[in-house]
Amino acid sequence: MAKELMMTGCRAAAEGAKAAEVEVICSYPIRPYTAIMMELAKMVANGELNAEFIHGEGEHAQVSVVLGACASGARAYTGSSGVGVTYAMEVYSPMAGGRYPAQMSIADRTLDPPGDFGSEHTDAMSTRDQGWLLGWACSPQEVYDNTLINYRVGEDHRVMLPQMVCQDGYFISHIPDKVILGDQSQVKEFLPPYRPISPLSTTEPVSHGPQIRPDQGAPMDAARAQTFLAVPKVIEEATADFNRIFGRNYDPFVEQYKLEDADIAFFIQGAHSNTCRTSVDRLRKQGVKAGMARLRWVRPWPTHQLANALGHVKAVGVVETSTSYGGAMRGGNLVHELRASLYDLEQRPLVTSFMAGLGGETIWPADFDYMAKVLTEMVKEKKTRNYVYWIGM
Amino acid sequence: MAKVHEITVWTRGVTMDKEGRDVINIFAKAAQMDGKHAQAFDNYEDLPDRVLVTVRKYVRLSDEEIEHKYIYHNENPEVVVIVEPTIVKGIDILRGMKKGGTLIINTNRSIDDMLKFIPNADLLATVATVDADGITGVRTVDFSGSEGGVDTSGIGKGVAAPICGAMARVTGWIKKENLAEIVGDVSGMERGYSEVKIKKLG
Amino acid sequence: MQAFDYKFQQLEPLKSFKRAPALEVYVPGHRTCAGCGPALNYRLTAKAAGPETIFIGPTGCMYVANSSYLCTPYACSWIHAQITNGGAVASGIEAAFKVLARKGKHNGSFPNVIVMAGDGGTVDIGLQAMSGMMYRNHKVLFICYDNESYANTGIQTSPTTPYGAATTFTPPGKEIPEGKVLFPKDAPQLVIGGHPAVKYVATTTIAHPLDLMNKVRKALSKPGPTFLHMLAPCPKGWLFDEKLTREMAKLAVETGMWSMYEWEDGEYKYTNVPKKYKPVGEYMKYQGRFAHLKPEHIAKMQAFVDERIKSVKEKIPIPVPTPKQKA
Amino acid sequence: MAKELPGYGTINVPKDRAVPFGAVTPAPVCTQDLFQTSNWRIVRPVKDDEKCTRCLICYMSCPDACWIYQEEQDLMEWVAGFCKGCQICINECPTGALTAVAELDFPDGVIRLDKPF
Repeated sequence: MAKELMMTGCRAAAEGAKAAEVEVICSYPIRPYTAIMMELAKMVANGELNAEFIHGEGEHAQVSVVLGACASGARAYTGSSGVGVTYAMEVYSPMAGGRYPAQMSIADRTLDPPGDFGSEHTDAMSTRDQGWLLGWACSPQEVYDNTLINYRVGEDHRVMLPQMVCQDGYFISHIPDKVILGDQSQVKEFLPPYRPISPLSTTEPVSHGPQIRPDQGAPMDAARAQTFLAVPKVIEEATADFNRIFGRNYDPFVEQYKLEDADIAFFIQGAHSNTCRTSVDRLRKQGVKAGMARLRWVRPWPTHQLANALGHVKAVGVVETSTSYGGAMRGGNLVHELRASLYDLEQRPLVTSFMAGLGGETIWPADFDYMAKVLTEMVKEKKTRNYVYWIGM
Repeated sequence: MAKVHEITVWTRGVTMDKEGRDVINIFAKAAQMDGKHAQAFDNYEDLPDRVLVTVRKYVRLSDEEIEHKYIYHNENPEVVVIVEPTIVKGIDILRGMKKGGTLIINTNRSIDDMLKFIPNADLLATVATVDADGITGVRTVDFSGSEGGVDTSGIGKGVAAPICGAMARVTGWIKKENLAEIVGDVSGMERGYSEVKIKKLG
Repeated sequence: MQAFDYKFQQLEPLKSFKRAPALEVYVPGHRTCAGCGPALNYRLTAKAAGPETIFIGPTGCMYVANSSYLCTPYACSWIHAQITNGGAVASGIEAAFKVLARKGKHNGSFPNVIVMAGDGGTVDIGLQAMSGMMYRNHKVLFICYDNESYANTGIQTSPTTPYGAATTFTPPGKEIPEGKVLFPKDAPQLVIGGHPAVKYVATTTIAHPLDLMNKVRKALSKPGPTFLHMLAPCPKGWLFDEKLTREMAKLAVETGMWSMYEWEDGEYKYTNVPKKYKPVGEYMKYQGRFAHLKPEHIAKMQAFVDERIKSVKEKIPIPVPTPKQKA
Repeated sequence: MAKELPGYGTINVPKDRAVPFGAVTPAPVCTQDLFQTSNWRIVRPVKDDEKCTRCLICYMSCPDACWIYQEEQDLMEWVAGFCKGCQICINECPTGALTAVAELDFPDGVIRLDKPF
């Protein structure tokens, strides 16, 4: 029986991993994701989960361990935060190139210096070009759901790619919220067992990852690019199945909130979308036609879906919780890709970037009011005055 | 595009790698002294070289600025130089050569003996042999100049010197006088120049 | 946790060359140097371990030279690891087979999991992953094929490169005449000193094939992590005539540059201890990497080796003298 | 938004350039035939069956597994296709049953490998 409980995003991620019956888990402590592993450790110790729980000697080892496990045919799970995510950087590309569909659960944390436990998306965003599936949840419920959806998509033989399931540190990872846990029969119906392609084996020996010549590199890259063209369809199928089996209502790529008749829109991902949603309601009451587009997948990036969702809006404010120092708009990462996605529209919305929530700072309802004011002025003036606004600065 | 002459040098890893590298570097330097444009480089895929593996070194030579420098291979060599003669048994050394090419081998065996191992010798207009090992007997080994470094042990002190002498005589593309300013073993170079055996093929 | 029979392989010792398995698990057709010590090391190890083995190959010569252009010589399963993470990837593989066996998804005998790492992948950049694996008690054999340099990148110094060796990162010059000035790390002692889960550590060389194969088989028959340190002379990096590869390993033992021993459950057992050690110069004179050394440098090396030999002698139990019987 | 948006194009890896999925290849069986190494050789070992005692030291010394003991005929067999000519076996043979002979003295063993390794 499905049951509703109050739990944090960390517990929800662990519940998702348990529901997926992960087989090899590799841990290393770093705040704020640590509780995911604490919860899993209890489940293994209690015999609720038949898995190997390995204490990695660092994040680099964590990803390496799940690489080896996944290559051997086991469903593997790990996770990290902040500088832990970047410490493992070397192994992301072999993981994706070897087509090992393990999962990494990220609770975001600001990169050093100085040590800051607050949430910022730059940690996982900095891995976005390594060939992993990457996306953000906006609630503990969605963390649980994304854990299952990501395994289903990543392990699909049309995909076979590792996945990063991200949640904001503290806001999602540490604040309990209602989560409906699926019944194991629902999980079984949705998520088939992991079927590896040519795993390491004693009966059918294989070589994983031999050297290639430069002229063999381009076909390999092309094959991976081809895979990413196929991923959206798999995501659509998986999301539809998930909605049907678990009774949810996800848009596969972009949550569209009151966008139909919106003049201005916020483009956002992760936890702050909840404050944004209520702000949209408040702004609407004040007569401002606001809306919100919430991104669920950064990789693959839903170019067409965003163009369709936001094409009719007059001004879009990208609420960024990541940094891209010296980048084209001097803002975060999302604005570049959103602007590029809208470029080919006949009538493009005006786009600016709002640097907000950095270092884990709260984004207040009043901040959204201010952003709405900026966007409304842009609409009035019919121009983008600044590429970027630092909220509160 | 300017005409680019391609010279491919075949040698063996580690034990004769430095000598092969010397051949291309000396040849290119000598050509540059005459105002020609020349490029000399290791085959990147052959690195890191292993003891006795066949490895390739390339020279590209032109009267004008070489427009396209970023290639991995000489596709159509006009001149092929074999630093270690056994290589002819195991590799199609004339691969990509157009009719009328030149082959220069470091060996004390006869030209006809060597041709027995080259089924596509009809591509050749000229075959030459030089007994570079007999002339100097020196094979320098030095890794400092590999991977784009600079050879600390100098240049042209071993079999490369007579081989380059022979190449100057056979190709006519570089001057012996220029070689004498570059190589460490000038007399070895001059002996290579004068002792090279040349055969013109029909 | 409940005891579970993972069907670990038990490999009997080999009595002679003729009794060694005829099957080649590391087959010919690879781009290693003519006369490559590490390749011989790989071949003998694979032969001893048999086909139900999974090799983890961290980056190094035994990755790049062996698996060139999608052709590999491993007749058993093999996976590339980064030079950094051989121990960690092996941990994941071992753990996966354990859980798959418990869940009935893998029913055959448990594979021999062997990391074949170079010296850099063992005691330099790979040290952390190796140590983590050993601490966690994974049933993995970690082999260091020691060719005493980063050979694949063109012979750069590693922590096991001996004092006085010329490498492309330690070229001898006016200011630094001896080339390498540091003394090497001691890989097996690093393992023995700090890893209580490890019950078996041994050293051997490619010139002692039966010893090597039996140490591999013994290590694989242990239920936990094991470590083998194998001297694999490198004709390119050490600059000796490639036909002398085995000769170099033999001379290393005869001069005390290398000691052959087993460490099992806390006890040392030394083998091939020469009655009288040859001077280290006998070993160094064949190798171009030492050609620039002056007598004072060789003396410094001799002193270092003498010190090590002393500790070898301390670890060999003195035989209890038996009283002569009166006629 | 009347205009149609661009697509992502199609990617077709030419058949002759295709690489295996995830760079996973099947393991070789007896030899890696795609990688013959006989062309590394300058000399080859020639054996004298009279002097050979079948001690198997050559077999245990070869990095390239180029000596095989044929039990039925009680003979050592040399693997010409892969011997790199390192001469370890010649150097190690305790009875002098092996000698090095220049490869160019033999008319056989000519190969024309497509990719020079």
